[in-house]
Amino acid sequence: MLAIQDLQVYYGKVHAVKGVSLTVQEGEVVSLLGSNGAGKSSILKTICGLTKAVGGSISFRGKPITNTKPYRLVKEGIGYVPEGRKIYPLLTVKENLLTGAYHRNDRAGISADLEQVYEYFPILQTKRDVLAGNLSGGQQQMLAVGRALLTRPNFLILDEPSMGLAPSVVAQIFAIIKTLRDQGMTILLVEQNAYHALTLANRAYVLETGKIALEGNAEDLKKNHQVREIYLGM
Amino acid sequence: MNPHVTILLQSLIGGIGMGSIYALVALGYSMVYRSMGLVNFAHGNIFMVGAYIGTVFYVSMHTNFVLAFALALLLTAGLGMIVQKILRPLEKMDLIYMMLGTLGIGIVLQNLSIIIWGPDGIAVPFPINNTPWMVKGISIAPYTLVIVGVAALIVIALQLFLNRTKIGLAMRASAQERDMSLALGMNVGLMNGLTLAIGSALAACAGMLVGPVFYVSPDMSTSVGINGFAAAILGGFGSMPGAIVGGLVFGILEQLVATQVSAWSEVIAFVIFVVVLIFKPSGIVGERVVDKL
Amino acid sequence: MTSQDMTNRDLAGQELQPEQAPSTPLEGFAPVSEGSASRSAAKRTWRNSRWWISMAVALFLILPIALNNYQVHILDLVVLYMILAIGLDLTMGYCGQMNLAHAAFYAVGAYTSAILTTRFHFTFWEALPISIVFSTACGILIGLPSLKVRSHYLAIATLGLAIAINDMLVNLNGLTGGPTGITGIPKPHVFGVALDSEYLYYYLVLTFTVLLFLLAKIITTHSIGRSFRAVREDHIASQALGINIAKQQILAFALSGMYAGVAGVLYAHMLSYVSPDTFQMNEMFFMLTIVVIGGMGNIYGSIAGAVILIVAREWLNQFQNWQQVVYGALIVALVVFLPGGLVSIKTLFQHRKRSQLYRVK
Amino acid sequence: GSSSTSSTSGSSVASGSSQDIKIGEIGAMSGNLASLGTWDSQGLQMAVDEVNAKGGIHGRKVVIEKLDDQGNPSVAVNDANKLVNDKVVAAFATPESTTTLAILNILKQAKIPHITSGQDPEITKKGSLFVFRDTANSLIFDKTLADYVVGKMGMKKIAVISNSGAYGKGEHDAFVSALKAHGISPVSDQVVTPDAKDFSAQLTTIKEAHPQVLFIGTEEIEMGLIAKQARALGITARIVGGQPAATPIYVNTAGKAVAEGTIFATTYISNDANAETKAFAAAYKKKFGQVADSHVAKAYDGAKMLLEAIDKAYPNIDGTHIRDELLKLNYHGLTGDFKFNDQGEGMFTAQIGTYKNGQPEPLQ
Amino acid sequence: MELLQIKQVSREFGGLKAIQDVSFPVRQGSIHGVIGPNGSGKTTLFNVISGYYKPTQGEVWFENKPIHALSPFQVNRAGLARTFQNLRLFKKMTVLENVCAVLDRESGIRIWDYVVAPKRVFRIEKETIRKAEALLEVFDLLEWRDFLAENLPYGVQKRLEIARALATHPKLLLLDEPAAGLNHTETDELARIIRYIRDERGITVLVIEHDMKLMMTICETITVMNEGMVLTEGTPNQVSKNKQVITAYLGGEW
Ligand SMILES: Nc1ncnc2c1ncn2[C@@H]1O[C@H](COP(=O)(O)OP(=O)(O)OP(=O)(O)O)[C@@H](O)[C@H]1O
Ligand SMILES: Nc1ncnc2c1ncn2[C@@H]1O[C@H](COP(=O)(O)OP(=O)(O)OP(=O)(O)O)[C@@H](O)[C@H]1O
Ligand SMILES: [Mg+2]
Ligand SMILES: [Mg+2]
Repeated sequence: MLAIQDLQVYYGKVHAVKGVSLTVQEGEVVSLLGSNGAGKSSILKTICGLTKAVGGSISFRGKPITNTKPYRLVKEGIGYVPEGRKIYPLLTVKENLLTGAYHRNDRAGISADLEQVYEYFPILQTKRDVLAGNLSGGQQQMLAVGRALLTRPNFLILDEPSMGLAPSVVAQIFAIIKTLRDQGMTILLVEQNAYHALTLANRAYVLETGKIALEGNAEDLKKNHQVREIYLGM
Repeated sequence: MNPHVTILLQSLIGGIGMGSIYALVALGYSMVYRSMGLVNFAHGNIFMVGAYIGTVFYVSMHTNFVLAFALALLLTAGLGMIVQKILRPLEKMDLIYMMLGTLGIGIVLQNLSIIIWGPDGIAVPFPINNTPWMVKGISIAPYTLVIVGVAALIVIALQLFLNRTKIGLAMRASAQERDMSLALGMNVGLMNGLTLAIGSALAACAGMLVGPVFYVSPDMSTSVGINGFAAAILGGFGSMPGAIVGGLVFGILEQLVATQVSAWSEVIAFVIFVVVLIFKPSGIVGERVVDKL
Repeated sequence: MTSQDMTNRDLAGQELQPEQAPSTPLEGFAPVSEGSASRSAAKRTWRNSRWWISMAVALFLILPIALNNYQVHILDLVVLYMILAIGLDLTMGYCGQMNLAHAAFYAVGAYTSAILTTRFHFTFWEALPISIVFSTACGILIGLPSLKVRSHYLAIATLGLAIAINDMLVNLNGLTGGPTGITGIPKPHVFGVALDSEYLYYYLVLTFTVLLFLLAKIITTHSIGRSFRAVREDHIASQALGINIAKQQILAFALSGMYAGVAGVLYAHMLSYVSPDTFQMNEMFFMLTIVVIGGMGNIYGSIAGAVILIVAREWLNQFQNWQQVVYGALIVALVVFLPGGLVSIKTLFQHRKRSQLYRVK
Repeated sequence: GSSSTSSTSGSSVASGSSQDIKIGEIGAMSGNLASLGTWDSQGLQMAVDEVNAKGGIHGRKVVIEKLDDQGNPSVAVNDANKLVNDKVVAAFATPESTTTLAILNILKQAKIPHITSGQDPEITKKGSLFVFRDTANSLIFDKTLADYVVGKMGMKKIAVISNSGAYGKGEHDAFVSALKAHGISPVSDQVVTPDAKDFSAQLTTIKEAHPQVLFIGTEEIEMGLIAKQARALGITARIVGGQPAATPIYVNTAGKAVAEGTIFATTYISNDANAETKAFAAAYKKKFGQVADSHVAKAYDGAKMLLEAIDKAYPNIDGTHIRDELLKLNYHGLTGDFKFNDQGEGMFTAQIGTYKNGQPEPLQ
Repeated sequence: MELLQIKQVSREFGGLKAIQDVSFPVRQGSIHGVIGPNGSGKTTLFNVISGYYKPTQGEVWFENKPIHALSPFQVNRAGLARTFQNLRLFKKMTVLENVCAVLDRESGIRIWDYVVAPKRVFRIEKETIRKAEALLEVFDLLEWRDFLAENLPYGVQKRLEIARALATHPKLLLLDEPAAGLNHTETDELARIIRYIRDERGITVLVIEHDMKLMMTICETITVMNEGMVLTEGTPNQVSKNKQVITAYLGGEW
């Protein structure tokens, strides 16, 4: 579904991604691990067209999408939960959710999805008329996930979706991801909670300073002793 | 009637007249701010250009008022689009850069107008019979009602547009998190173009409407530009009802002070304005603000 | 705790990629120089800058020899506007406060001295400190709203108060001469010599400029400048770290008032004439342009901006009716294409050189 | 090469050969006061082009070095320094009181005679021997007006509204002191700002004082707006004013109906006053496509006088000689007869006029 | 001894009771944790303690003096430092400057010293830099000394924020979700830092965190909040076994 070839990303002089190649198959959950500053978020942003790829290519369902205008990608079916939530602080919770459905025109589908999100995160429903900026950190994170669900993507990119969430909610987020996976959605997941991520994922890549250091089956990686020591703490 | 009461009432009415003009201008500032985060210091100049365009059609080419009005809105909206194209690189930058960029555009517009239309200005006849009604020695100009009416209509239309339509929502969103909006499929560039087009059309609308009250000349923008901005701030920057409230309050304040100490009206009006701001730091109606850390 | 304790994260890179040389946390981004080395580098740049400053001062000292009277007058203005721009940059660029009342402080300095010397027969040197006190007080007063309002709210608050001050200059007829202002402001005497030529006056202004530049330089590179920048960067965090932001903001406005006040006094005695027309919004925006085009938050930017914009303004005179159009377009072009200001030309240039410090693979 | 002969509006660049006689000009061509500078500039251009068309002064062409002061005294001072540096023999500087006051000393020290049309009486009292006013000052206009309104028409209840700008304040002070000479003080005395657009507060106060006459001491546009709003508020008092009331801009702004009957003091009542003004207005219309008014007429007069003085001083075209010639001049111009005293005042009378059937015509 | 006492504190936002009647003490020298579901009022509580929000009811006492009426910078000067849930570094300043800006306060330099005693200014500047470098050294930040804060990797930024807070010489340090966004190794390192702060520097630490593993290992006491109120308080073990805590916060997995 997604294929990245030899991706190069720079911020000014900083070489953040140094020739990364990865693929995501239809219906698969792929997880991206790596310590801080490894370049995970940069890769995701580049897929979404928010950061420019200096070298390499990205194709989505066989179509080249390298450096496509980001606003065209939603229509291709790419949904994105960014790092740091990026909710709209001055819009109400409900308005925030509706921005996710900007490209959609099916009123019935939208309201159904809205209900679905409210069901996942009841707190969002009680707070639907509150300015999102006034939500607590974790509530904002739920909102960011909810908003991405409303884009109803067939390929979902998640950048640390569990950050700042209470353990029970983390579990819930992963349950949701699992449901989505079971419904056939393709997911690219960046997570610091490596245990959860590897449990969920089919395959995973480990990124070190802009390069892929390890890749493979999630189960295999879980057994790799370096991964265990550094990312799983065992 | 007691002369003091007459003076008070008459200046109140004058204040409402000026206030509605400030409100119209304030609406433009607020609209652009709310939907693209831009504090447009060229707004006053665009207001003047809009007034000129309309007036050239209406007075010099003898088109009818409504047509001239429509043409002014359209052409000025186009101008807004161009301005947005020029300033696009500044979108993501600090207030101060946008401020200077728009100031530069303002200077260009101001002086181009002098070159194109000359420095003398054009007097504009009222499009309706403006013989004032006298009520107990107080005179009310019918045209004031037109301005108040239009301002009210615009505020309702804008409010509906921004709060009820998808585009309106997307505009407000883009002003807050640009990248995220792009990722959600919003064409932020186009949206900003549209925003400035609407903002400029609003300016033209205000300019065209006040042409008969003022006198269309290159320097009509200065004080209205500033006072309109102050009005927008006073009401709460970015709030549509705030723009109306701010405009009226500022206009009435100015007039009431003028009855007491005429030469000092601006001094006192601005001092009161600042004092109000100190107590209501985000305006009377209030900008939507988040105070969570 | 030692540094070994905390660099475990490096192990990740090593163990996963044993073939790699031990790497710093982010190879693409690691400084080559160690702390001590970079410290001596800082020392070197300071010595360097001392050398450059001396050269620049020397240049400004001998410059008038090559210039005619008109050019010296313009040069006079250039150094005068450096004072204004530096003062504005301290509040706006360093402390991040929207200060659109700088021209008003300028006016207060100019008028105080004008009134004292023409109506009360003070000498220049007696009037100077009093004027500075007045303009500084004015800075503090107008800075008060900054404790409550920010950003564009503060911009219009200060602008409104500046307009009010200008109106007062017009309305206080008896004292200020009303709209036509005050004429016949005497030239100052230094050691009994009347500075009544542009040439002599130039050296007076230059002296003040150099002194105030040096003061600004110490302020900006030491503790107060750092607090200003902290307030600019994040006033909420600043408070949490014990910085009294109210004090810093007021201090910034006071400095703005002081610098503008000195400039105002020098201006009044240079032209022997003050009128409210000089200190209007256009003047304010001109100063703002100097600061931003020069490069905000950088006093060298203010210097460069003053030189470039004043020379440009004179040069544009040849375009006659079009001059303001060209001027406006120039501002737009500069802001759009060189948002870092003139000083960023240097860093663009330097970036090349500095990038050699980072190992880029 | 110089292009001043062929240029229509403002594009003459002073870079001619050393044979050319260079005069300077400072005025606002941009900014809020641009109209003042433009009028001055066009009047000057007319006169210079005429002289050049006839072969110049003793065969030498006259060129203008035109500088924009943006209405800012600070910039005007730069411009004046530039003119001094460029060795102009005389200057047209400036159409405005504050900028004139700012440059007075510089031109005095450089001994460059210059023509101002600022109306502040103070300008000629600052001890410069090189400043000449090409119009009457406010005191003269307003004394003439007050003499007519009070002395001739016998009006007693007079209200005054003026603005706080340099011109407005000058008008206010001059008119009020002229009234005082008649033993009258205004029944209401209101001040507005120069950029105000609504005057209901001040005008209602005036209305409550029931004046017979309303004196408006502001520039054209504001005067027109005030007149219009005064009528709308039901003020029926006779409107009177200085020079600005004599311009078409005032009539346009106020509207013909409101302007009807306005009494004004001016040096130039209308383009139709006599054969000379008719010829001038026609030539002006041809050149600039605009209707001439008192502003351009006075600039034209000022320029003519300056050129004549240069001509008479020839070949000693230096500041002192030109000044001496200006002082000797007896000039009959479009706006009246000039004879300069040694302070530089040359026009001591004004005429009274009014609008009848929308047309300006002399009273008396 | 109780360093900080929170006494029946409530805070409302337009009708919404973000925290209600919260009381608990923080013992001198302890590492005290606060946990609770999202939106249970933990950050709000921090904001009240650090002076950003005035409590609608109740009091906060620090070293037996009330501090709830003080403004944030006064609270800091009283000996409380905090970090923010969303990092708030001085982005356009270097790492060194970030720390120096904080140390400057104790230097006692006044504006007139620049004119009357520039020598002193230069000397104290040198001292300040030396102190700052010493602190950076401790936090292993010296290699980043001259980098702009915004260019640092996230983990380093977090470390810098803690270092910067310590530069104010607090007696109590409030940390709001310091481990969010860190991976396992980095979290371990953070645990070491927190212990070091308490053990070597004697600073009491009050920490909010959702990473239960971290909390279990470093905290002596944990206060659990729920819906703006204190649900329970106890040792990590007690808390993690508490039924209510499990249903409200931990979920089935714990
Ligand atoms: N906007 C930017 N400007 C400059 N450098 C940047 C920018 N964004 C990221 N970087 C740098 O690029 C590198 C990769 O960053 P990225 O955010 O992709 O890492 P990450 O793997 O997502 O880390 P984290 O776990 O902290 O989210 C880092 O060194 C970072 O400092
Ligand atoms: N300024 C405010 N205006 C309105 N509501 C607020 C404000 N600040 C906080 N709240 C509300 O108060 C509640 C508590 O928020 P708080 O940020 O304290 O939660 P938290 O415990 O820190 O949660 P998290 O673990 O998600 O960070 C939330 O429901 C939030 O929406
Ligand atoms: Mg990331
Ligand atoms: Mg929180």
